[in-house]
Amino acid sequence: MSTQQAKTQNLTLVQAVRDGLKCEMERDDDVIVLGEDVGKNGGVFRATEGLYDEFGEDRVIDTPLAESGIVGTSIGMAAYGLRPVPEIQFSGFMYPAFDQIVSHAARLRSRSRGRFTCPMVVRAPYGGGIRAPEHHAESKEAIYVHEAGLKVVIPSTPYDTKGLLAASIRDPDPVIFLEPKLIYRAFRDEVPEESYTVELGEAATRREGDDISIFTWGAMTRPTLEAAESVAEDGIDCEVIDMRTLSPMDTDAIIDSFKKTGRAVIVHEAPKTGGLAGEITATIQENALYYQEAPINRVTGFDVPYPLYALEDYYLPENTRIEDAIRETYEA
Amino acid sequence: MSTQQAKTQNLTLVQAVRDGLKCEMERDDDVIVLGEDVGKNGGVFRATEGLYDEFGEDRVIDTPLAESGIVGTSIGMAAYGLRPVPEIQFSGFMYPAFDQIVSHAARLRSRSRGRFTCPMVVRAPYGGGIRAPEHHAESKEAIYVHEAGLKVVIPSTPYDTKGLLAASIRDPDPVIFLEPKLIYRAFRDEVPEESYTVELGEAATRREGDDISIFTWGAMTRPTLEAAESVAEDGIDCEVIDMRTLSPMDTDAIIDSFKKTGRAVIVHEAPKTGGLAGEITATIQENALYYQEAPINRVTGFDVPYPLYALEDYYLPENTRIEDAIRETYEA
Amino acid sequence: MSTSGYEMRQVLTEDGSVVEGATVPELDDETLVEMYRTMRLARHFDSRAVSLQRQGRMGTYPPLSGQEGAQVGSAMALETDDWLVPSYREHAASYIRGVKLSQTLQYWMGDERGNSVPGANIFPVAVPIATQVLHATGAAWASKLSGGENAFLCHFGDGATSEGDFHEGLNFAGVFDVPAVFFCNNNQWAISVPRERQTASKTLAQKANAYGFEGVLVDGMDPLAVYQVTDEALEKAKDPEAVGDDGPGRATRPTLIEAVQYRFGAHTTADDPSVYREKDEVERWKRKDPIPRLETFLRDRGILDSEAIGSIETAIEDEVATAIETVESIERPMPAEMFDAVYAERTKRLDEQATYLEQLRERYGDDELLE
Amino acid sequence: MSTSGYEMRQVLTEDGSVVEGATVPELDDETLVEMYRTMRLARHFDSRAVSLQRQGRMGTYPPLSGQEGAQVGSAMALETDDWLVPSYREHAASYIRGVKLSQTLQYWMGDERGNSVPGANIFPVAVPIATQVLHATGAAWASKLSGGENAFLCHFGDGATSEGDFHEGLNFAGVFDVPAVFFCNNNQWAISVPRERQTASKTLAQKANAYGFEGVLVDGMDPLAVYQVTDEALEKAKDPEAVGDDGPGRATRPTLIEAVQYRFGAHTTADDPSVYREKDEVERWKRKDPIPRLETFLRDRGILDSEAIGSIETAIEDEVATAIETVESIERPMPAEMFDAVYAERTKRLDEQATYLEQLRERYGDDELLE
Ligand SMILES: Cc1ncc(C[n+]2csc(CCOP(=O)(O)OP(=O)(O)O)c2C)c(N)n1
Ligand SMILES: Cc1ncc(C[n+]2csc(CCOP(=O)(O)OP(=O)(O)O)c2C)c(N)n1
Ligand SMILES: [Mg+2]
Ligand SMILES: [Mg+2]
Repeated sequence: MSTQQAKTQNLTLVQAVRDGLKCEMERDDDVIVLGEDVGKNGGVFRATEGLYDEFGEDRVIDTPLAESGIVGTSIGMAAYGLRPVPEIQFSGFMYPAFDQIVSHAARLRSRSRGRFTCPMVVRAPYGGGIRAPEHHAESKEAIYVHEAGLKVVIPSTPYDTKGLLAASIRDPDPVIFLEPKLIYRAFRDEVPEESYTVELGEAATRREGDDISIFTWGAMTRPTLEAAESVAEDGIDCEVIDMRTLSPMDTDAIIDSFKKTGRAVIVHEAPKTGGLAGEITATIQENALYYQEAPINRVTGFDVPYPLYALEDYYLPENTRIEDAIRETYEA
Repeated sequence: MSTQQAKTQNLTLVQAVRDGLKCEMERDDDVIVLGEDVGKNGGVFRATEGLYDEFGEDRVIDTPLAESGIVGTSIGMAAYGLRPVPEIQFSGFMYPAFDQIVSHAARLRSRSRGRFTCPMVVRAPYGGGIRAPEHHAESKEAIYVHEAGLKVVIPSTPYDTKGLLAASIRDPDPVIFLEPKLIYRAFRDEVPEESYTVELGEAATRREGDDISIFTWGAMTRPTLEAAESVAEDGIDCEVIDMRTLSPMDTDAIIDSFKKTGRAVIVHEAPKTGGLAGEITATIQENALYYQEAPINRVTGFDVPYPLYALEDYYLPENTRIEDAIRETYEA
Repeated sequence: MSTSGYEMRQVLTEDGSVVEGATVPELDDETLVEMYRTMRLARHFDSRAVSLQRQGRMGTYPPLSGQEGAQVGSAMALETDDWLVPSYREHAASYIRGVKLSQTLQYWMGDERGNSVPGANIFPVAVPIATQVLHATGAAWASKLSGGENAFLCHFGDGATSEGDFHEGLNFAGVFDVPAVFFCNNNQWAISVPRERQTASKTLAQKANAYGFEGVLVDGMDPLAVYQVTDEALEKAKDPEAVGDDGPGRATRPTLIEAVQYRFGAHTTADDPSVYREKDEVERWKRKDPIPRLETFLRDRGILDSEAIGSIETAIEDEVATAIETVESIERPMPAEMFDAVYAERTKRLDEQATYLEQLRERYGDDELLE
Repeated sequence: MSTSGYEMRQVLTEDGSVVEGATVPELDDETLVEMYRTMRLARHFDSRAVSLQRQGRMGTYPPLSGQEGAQVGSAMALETDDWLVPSYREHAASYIRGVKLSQTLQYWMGDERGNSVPGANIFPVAVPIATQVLHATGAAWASKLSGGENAFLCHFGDGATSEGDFHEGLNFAGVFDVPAVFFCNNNQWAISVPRERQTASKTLAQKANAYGFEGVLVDGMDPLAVYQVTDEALEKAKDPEAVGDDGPGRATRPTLIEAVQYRFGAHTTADDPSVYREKDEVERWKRKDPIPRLETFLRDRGILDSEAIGSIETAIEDEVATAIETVESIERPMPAEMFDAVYAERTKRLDEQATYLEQLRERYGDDELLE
């Protein structure tokens, strides 16, 4: 922010998405938004509301129903010099575009040794908890993190959302930007009116503590903080780190915190097996094994297809499960 | 095997694939093979050679060039009672079928609470080292392992190949069967002529040892064993475990071996970040942290798009890198 | 029997009289009344389902009103051994195939058990657009390879025609002559995206040309015409003789049907169509409403009178009310189901996870665990 | 100028005389000779590349012989600002766009630097079939949105038309009127799968009908006809006036061209076509060889004589020999490149990995490290 008195608005996370898009579109004519229902309808979550009227149908484009088409044409646009921000309606519908994402977006720079690049941001709401139909609740950040050439960002506050989205749009490389739709409207933040960036690749310490490090992101940040407060009553002092960018991952933040506490819990809503908790665990023990005092605890979704909503509350990690894991790790 | 005197043939790994398909097709009329160039041409690696002549064009089917089409129609076939074995020409071309694999194959049972199932085996050659063009060298087993509802199998010997393939085909659930093409023709095994199964979910100890456990699979098994022999000369006694099935993973084998050695190296050719070495590390330290004597070492591909062949030898883990890691872990 | 070109097939005018020169399909009175009854049932079910959602008794629900003619007309053309591969909006077609209304409700109440209908020849609802086209092709192919003589009717929307899977599914069907009928419910909108923006081709039916088989355009709000073209297409999918003009080696042929219609309501209960379409447009299409059209036809033929209609009305209200009662009395699924439905047998890890969850439930109780 | 229906466009007969009623495109002698020279160069390059592979001096290589007419005819129709979005077999077309032969060799020798041609209006080679169709549509769209007036020519094979991305790319192009020309090199085979098994439609050109724009069928072994139809299509992609018969709002239009041709050799050097196709078939198609056809035409017109042809021959042999020398004298890429090409800036982890690899190289030496 350029001034101390920067004007702010009180925004929800999804409003911050919209505001971030708007500011970047004002700043740079090359930024365009495209996807299913992003135009007149303003997006099924209203994340692009008003942009169609403000920027016109050449910059806010309703596309045919075809995700590979949306991402593949965006790659062509990006290679040709625009900065497309395609929206995929739900992250569970990114799969038809998976080939374009991993075979092309992630590799264009490498394939052409830098002659062509892919400054594209694929936005998609992700995660569960809103009683939606099947495939509307996935959290598959791990598969994008495993793909070199992509960056992966997941904000957890309105302020970060706007700043991380701006940084992603200005980034010269492709970014998968996953928005925790469970907290799209859960709370508000003071968000500057002017544009600003929150740097990619930097985790945020949401709570400082000495006893246990908890690494989390997205919609899991809130129940994690609640659990941390709850165990604080029993004298367990948690440090809660919101990773924010999953790729590149802020390994320094992980290691530094762990060296301080010697104990860790990792919380994510994706299924356990093959989830990023494994990556974080490996990172810790490669770099800080000799500080470790207890097994690292993974609090995650179960290894099942995300259930329809009658069972989803059992699937999702929440305060109680997180608290339980913290205590177990503290006592171990 | 039913008898002690079972007749055997001396087969390469790719011949064992072919033999496995043939035996299962003879055993069960519902087994059919389909894919690009699998028919008259016998597959680009000859994995289906002769099957077209033997079983006819209704059971060995050349399809149009469309991977989502191949897998998606196979899912429909499987749901209707057949046991399709689609081939994807290279695992790098599975991405267009990714949606069908994760949104449908993996979920059909769950979505219909068991009324429909998907007994399908998607075969694909995977991995690097054969100086092939781009996208012919991927190893992305981790993304399938992260998907509940799929099983993931990677054989490393001709004997296992035939037995694991048979077990996969007879399995009531979808299996991703990745064949290490680098060793398709690297060596031969005695393979029984008759059909047999090697159970899914069971790792194989390829070398027993007390000092360090090495977990690996596929084409990495051979350089790992070589490295183990090489360090044995200096008195380092490695246990080499070939995981064979990555999902479900044989966690008992991992934990038991680690409890014995207290040290581990994990070797895979997939990129490090988000690769399965993380999962294995997390599994170890959740279950056997108090046995651990040194940081667990990951010997993996680098976090780069798989390079064209002028650089691929730098990308791939090989004896020297593995040996280096073993010594480091031993000395830590 | 051939349906050449892309003229719109119609049997009933908007007023319910028979179009000049059109042949009325040979259906007995009972069947015609059942057609009418099912459309009415579907319309009533739909409005009750929307209220359930508004009252918080059900999750997001995709209404079908306006589309009864296409669903009922097409599904009634199926024979016992044929199969339906539905999209997510096919509540009326599913009902005809044997899915109870209570099961449809159960599914949209977030319970997978509603999607499991043993004995009914219907695939489960799957939400990803157009993906089921490949399953229909594959299942039809499997049936053909196994010597079956049934056909597969696959429903999807106008938006679905833009997806790669639509293309691949129809292409495979054309190459392998699978006994499938691809039925496009062109309801003019894919959420907020109008048909003209979905593709630049004049009709969706003409896309069949790309796959070497026939495309048929039909008034999707005319249940008799829909029945007729579906019946013909199923015939061609099953019987080489019905195909007629094709060369040797070409046995049966698939067909693409475009049923032109309109969704009167919102895309789903989460959608507000007033943002993207004009009231006028809705009114214009309401004049084509399939229910009064068939009603007029049946009254004109003396098959139905006001009294009969009155008792149909009472009966369907009862049927829907009972379905709601039934579904609301079903006990919620147990968490264990989640772990049991992944593989034929639980893996060790799933067992551990299920045990862990049970321990948590015991330790904290469901209330605390789920807040 | 309109190319209605699906009759095959031809300018030259198989014997190299002008087809009755055909208009020869207005090309000056120099351009015609360049067309001939480039085809000869491509043919010679091809055979040398295949030998390099056999000798172990190059990896897998996809030969083009038989397809020179389509590649050269189409690429020569491009204007300076136009772009080419090639498939992996377009060595001749790429050459015309400014990719040096040595760069093409470098790429197939496993070095990404061969794929980076600053200044040349060409996209990099990408191997996954049909995926580049979407990039062509997207880039053309970007150009249009940015007020550009150039067009994009995208090459792909007959097999590619079966992929979902082909469908989605052409559909987007039709909806948004992007300045693209989709050029299908129908060489009758997708590895071992014959054209008839790829799709049941009579022609590939007619698939354009599904996207609301024109499809054109051309003899792909007739470089003049290919030049002509590509030129017309590029015109329609750039100039609304050339489109003529379309309604208001429809500015320029894309086109799908099906260039009927044959691959004389193997799919790649890893393929053995004798397993799946008859020698006879190859011989039949060899009669349509584009090189002698154009040669006859040029001789008949007095533009070329044996002497001129002789010096062309010598010059192209030299050019290819020099290219091979050049590429074989380029030093191998450094491992560091692998880490530098992932993102604009190396991440910390990539830095660590690069350092680790350098340390290993120092400790053990490349020979031991790579065995
Ligand atoms: C692959 C995929 N992408 C996006 C969605 C989200 N979505 C659900 S319905 C719908 C519109 C479907 O339109 P259409 O095919 O015309 O069917 P209709 O709903 O009108 O019956 C969209 C975009 C989805 N379910 N699947
Ligand atoms: C998505 C994908 N699937 C499979 C392959 C393997 N493959 C390479 S070329 C080829 C055949 C291509 O046929 P066609 O499109 O007709 O082009 P041609 O090679 O004949 O020029 C196949 C199957 C690939 N490169 N990409
Ligand atoms: Mg629709
Ligand atoms: Mg071809």
